[in-house]
Amino acid sequence: MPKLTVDGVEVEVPVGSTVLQACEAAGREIPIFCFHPRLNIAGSCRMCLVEMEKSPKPVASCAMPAADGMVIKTDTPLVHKARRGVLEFLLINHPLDCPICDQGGECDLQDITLFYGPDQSRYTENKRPVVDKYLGPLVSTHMTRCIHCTRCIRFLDEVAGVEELGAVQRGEHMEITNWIEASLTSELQGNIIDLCPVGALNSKPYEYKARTWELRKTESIDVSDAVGSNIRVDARGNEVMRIVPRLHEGINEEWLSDKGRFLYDGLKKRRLDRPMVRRDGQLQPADWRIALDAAAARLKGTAPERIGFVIGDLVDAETMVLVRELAARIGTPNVDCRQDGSRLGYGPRASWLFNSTIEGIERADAFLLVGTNPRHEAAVLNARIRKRSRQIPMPVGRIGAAGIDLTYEVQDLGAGVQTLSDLLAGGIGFAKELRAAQNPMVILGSGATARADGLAVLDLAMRVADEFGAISEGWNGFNVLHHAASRVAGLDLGLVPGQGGGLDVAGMLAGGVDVLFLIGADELDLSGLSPDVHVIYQGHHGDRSAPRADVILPGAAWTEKHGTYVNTEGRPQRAKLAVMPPGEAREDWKILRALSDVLGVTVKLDTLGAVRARLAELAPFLATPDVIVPAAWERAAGPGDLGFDRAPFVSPITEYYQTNAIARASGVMAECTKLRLAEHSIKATGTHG
Amino acid sequence: MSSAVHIATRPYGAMAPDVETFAFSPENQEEVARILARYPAERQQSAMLPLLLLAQEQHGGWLPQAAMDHVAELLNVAKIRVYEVATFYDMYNTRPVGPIQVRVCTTTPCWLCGSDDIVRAAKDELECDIGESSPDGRFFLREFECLGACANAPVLWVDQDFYEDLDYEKARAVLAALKRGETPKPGSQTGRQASMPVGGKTTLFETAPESRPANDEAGA
Amino acid sequence: MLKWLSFNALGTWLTTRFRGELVGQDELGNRYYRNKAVKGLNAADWRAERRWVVYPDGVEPEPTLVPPGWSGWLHKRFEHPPTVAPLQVKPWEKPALPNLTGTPYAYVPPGSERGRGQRDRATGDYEAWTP
Amino acid sequence: MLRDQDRIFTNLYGEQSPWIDGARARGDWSNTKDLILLGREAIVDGIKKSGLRGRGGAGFPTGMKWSFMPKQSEGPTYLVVNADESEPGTCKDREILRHEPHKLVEGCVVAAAGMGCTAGYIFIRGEFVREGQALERAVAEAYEAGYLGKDCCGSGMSFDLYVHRGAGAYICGEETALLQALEGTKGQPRLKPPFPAMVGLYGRPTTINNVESIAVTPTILRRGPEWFAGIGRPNNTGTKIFCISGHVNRPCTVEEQLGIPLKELLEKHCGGVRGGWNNLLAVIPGGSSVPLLPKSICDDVLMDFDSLRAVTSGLGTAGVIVMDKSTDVVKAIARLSKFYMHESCGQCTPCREGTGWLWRMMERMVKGECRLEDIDLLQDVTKQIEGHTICALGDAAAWPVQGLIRHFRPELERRIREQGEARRLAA
Repeated sequence: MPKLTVDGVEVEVPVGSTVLQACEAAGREIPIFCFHPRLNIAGSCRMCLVEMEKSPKPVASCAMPAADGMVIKTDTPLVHKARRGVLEFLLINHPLDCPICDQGGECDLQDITLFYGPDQSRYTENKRPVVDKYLGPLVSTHMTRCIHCTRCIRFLDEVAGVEELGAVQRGEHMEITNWIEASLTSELQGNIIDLCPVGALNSKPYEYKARTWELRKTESIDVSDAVGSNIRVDARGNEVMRIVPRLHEGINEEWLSDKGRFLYDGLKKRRLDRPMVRRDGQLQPADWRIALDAAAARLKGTAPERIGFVIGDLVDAETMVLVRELAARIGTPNVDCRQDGSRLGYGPRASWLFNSTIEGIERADAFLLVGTNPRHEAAVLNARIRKRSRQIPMPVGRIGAAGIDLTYEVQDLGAGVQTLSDLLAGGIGFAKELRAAQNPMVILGSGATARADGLAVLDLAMRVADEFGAISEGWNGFNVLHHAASRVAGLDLGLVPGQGGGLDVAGMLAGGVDVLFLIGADELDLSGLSPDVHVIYQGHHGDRSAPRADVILPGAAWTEKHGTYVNTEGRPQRAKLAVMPPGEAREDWKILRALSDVLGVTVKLDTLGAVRARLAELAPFLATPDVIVPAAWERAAGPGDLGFDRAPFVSPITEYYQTNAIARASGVMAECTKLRLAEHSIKATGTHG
Repeated sequence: MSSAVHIATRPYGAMAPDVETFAFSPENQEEVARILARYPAERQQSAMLPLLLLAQEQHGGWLPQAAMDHVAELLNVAKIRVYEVATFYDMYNTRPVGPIQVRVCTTTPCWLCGSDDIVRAAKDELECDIGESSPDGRFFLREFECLGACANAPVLWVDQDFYEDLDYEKARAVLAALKRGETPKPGSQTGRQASMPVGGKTTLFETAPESRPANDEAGA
Repeated sequence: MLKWLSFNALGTWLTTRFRGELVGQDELGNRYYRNKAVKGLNAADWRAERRWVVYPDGVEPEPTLVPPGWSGWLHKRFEHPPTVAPLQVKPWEKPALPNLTGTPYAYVPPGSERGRGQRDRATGDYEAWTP
Repeated sequence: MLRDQDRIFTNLYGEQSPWIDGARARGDWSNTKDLILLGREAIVDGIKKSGLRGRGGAGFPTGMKWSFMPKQSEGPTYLVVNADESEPGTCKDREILRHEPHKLVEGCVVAAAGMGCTAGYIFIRGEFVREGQALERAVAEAYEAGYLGKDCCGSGMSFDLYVHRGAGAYICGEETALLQALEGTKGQPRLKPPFPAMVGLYGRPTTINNVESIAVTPTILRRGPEWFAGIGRPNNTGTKIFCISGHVNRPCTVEEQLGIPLKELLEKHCGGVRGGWNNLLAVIPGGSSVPLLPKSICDDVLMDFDSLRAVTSGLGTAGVIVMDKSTDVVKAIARLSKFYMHESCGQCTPCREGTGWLWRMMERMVKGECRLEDIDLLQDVTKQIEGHTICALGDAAAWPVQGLIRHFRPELERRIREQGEARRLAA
């Protein structure tokens, strides 16, 4: 542990620290631009210069390794002069357009100039013009503002794994560009907006829409995937203006996937803002009383076992508690939270959790991906795997669709179940590598479990985990990667048809029920549904299911209610209300509470606190926010004689930007999809031609 | 090895057009293999600079995007890395220019010795401005930073050869010869031996007595 | 006649009565006056003379009801009243309108709730789904 | 004056064959095997004793640099020769590359023996096409003669040498930028530490030396370090190739001893300053990156590292640029500022932004289109660049301007005044 003296204060820092970290440990703030703790060191902005004894020149503290006996001074005339000088240089070619710049108010250059910079310009030459670049529909550029910190380049190279930005030309003509004027292809590109210390890279959808100081900031959780990224919802009035990530070392570090960041414009489109009831074959607006009565009438007039509940992917745990209570009171066993047809949910809790935890990825040393495309199913988590693969040389095996670039090196082992059982039998070379690993990780995606033989695949995968030493003292390397934000909470609450007779989604759709109650369930194919089935849809978007509904009960989207979401690790987290639901829409658990009254089977949960208390009763491991209660390892009971399906595993996500009702309503996401498809067709012709 | 032969092998007499696809010619393939062999197997990216030079040579003096993409593919690096390199170094041209590249050194040592005249001579002879290609598209004229032949200033660099010790007339003569498709004698245009002092050397008599000039005045 | 008794109006009435010289009357009944030519008192320049209008009885005084020609004369943009030198009207000029504030014809900015027709989109608006 | 017998580069002017026969005739490759078999310590000690200082500009003792290479190392270690000679005013390496390439190749072998390098790369600037071809031929000849490869000169040492052409960037003369270029990326200098001796080419220990530093080593070892140390002045020993350009009667490249008086250098070898010594205005003594010297200092300054440092300049690469009184000295320095602006790699802020600012201000200074205070501003900007950059290019851009202000401030003021006067008259 090197000991240094910083401004007379002696500090001890871990080996491998930089002088900058030592200064911070000593309570000294060092201004920085190019340095970012999660990226490689560039050392190019020269803002962090400090004086070091025995060095004739000031040194860049971000790049200088801390060594024993260094004497650092951060508050000398030399340092101040260096900082002023660097800032003056940065500002001579920086347009002073702060009043119209989106970064204004949260700009590093503004802040640092205020504290360390010169108060007036001595530059009388012309400023440098730079042509703006096209980086796609998400990131807008104002390249004259660029200070060449190269954070964006480094992020895309290192974290996102997509080498698409670079700095061309040299000297003062250096420009950050992608050269070919095409959109970036990363699912994490939005993060370069946050990384940019000035207003050179801005959010295109948010551009010129609001100033930062007007925004009301609400902490929330991303529901676009099951990672549970921590986000902050910035709203003005009753409008969500943007979504930015929050720091959570255990989940998303400080990144956020593009879908989570940019789908918010979907919150303003195709909204269900008033109850509707189908009359004369037409859905017509109604008031709550009429709609609830209509729903209740059908529910009451139907035998309980002919009623089915399906829960969608964006539903909060509180709502699910009410569903559970209501279904129990009505007396129907037909409740399913797995609209993709997944077979998980029976047996031990460990069989549906990401047991290693996301942070645990950084301890793993071998990966086996089964039926999953983490890049699309959980982009941020995929970045974590990439991070690990950059730390140590690491084998990654994949069973499932081959050829998809996951931004790290992957060995394609095979396509389906056969490969998995071959691996278990040791018939594949990869088995040796997996066995040699200390902390191997098996990641089972829904491409492997959302099939008829899902339970058998699960059992096989768990046997693989056991066999290859993924389960040991202090390490559980068996992981299930979900892509639906509501899934783990649903499984934890037991919202699956009991093995003793309830119908699952497929059974309900195949004519097993007369009344189908859909709670935000939009990923279903209702085309085959008999026209006699009465569909009650409760949700926030007029997406795939609403047109088929007979009664629509408008609910709240996730930004419009207080809700608990459990991520794929089994970590409960709370999203807070940021804006009010539109029109007459209401929070979902309240709708169900009201419906229970009308049905005459009152669920006596009248406050959010009561609902949450009930949630804690039903699933004690979800009681404390942000705490993962590890699930004990236990192999699920054998699935019996279910045969294997020889079909290859297919990732459930075919179009990354279109995986939920909000994203499908979003214009930004639609544009991204369009571009991606166009690119695919170009690539296709390119290779064939 | 002379530049006339060299220029004749070029595929384009005038400015090379942009192309959709690019591949190294069979004889250059061998050169590519030779270049790649110099570097460790896992460090093939090292060959980027020479390969780009070769591609530029093959394509008549400039690098279309297809050529850069081809090099990226060959070396298994991201395309943007190639674009970065191609725009960083001075000797690559990423826009169409004439195949015969005339570079005038105008840095201080050459400027002191009259490089302004050389620039003027080049403009007059090639009928184009700095940074432009000549009207017939065969020549590309540009200013270049120090070429490292300061004792023989001013210097003109055409393709592979330096033309040294120039003045306005000599520069025009060199360029006129090039325009006619001839190859002027490279090196000093005043007939001096390398960077030996004009009029005879002042050192190295004992080791090479046979080349002692007659009018030795240095000893005086 | 009694309303002339209010103090301000009395002054105007007196001035008009003793000093005023009627110049003309417009179609709405407004009557226009200027200082009587009094020897030694009148300024040499017409721009210095006083000019005023007296609105007809029983009508709410409304300055914007003064027609453009007379308005110009009152504000000394023209030397001669429109009765002497009629106002030159360009073909593209619209007829003058009085102040419509407070009337149903008053201007409403686009998007105002009082406007006729649809409200403009504002931030915070959402698009409802219709089947 | 140096005796001809003590000159190392006897074919500096290319009067004899540069190829292997000519080289052998000049004594190269005569007992290379013995030199290799001296062993690492002896070679490094010999170089240390000779007092050889790096000929690339910084003047760092070569022997000490060699001793930084780790003694034990798994895997390859590299020798990289910096033949990216682009410093304005410098043309010494060119003569070695085209007329004495075998001295360089032999030097590489000896240096590799001294540092235990397994492979070497000679990074030659792309502009030197013919020189590169000459060097490649010399390397091929050396391979053919068994001087390179698995069993160098029969000594059992394995050493491969490759020639790598650059593509036109002054910054690649900076050692870490050179490594970047050699690795196939943009030549942007790396942060130090780690130094190349620990993490260099391909992340392996690497030593980067100038062409001249390497090329003199076989002769030093052959004739004995004492011989080399006996030439020149203490701490500034040995011979050096000087390149004299600009306003002298007979510009040339010549090998001389370190510590030769500038005046003697110019008068003996270059036929004196154009128009006589009194017509001298200023001299840039060591390539463009060092501050210029006015005539008063030139009168008696000695050409070596320490003497020139004492007069706030430097020996640099020993590229002497002479300017007589007809020179527009402001314009000459402004052109250098343009050079540095053009060659800045753009990586770090002070250099990227500052060099452009300097050039623009210098251009105005040339015409006098500025205020008197701008001279102080100019000085301040150079101070803001100097010492704040990753590599030395920032310093190199700042120093010529600082030298100009230090020695020619009255000239700058005169221009500004005259321009102001002219403007007043016009108005």
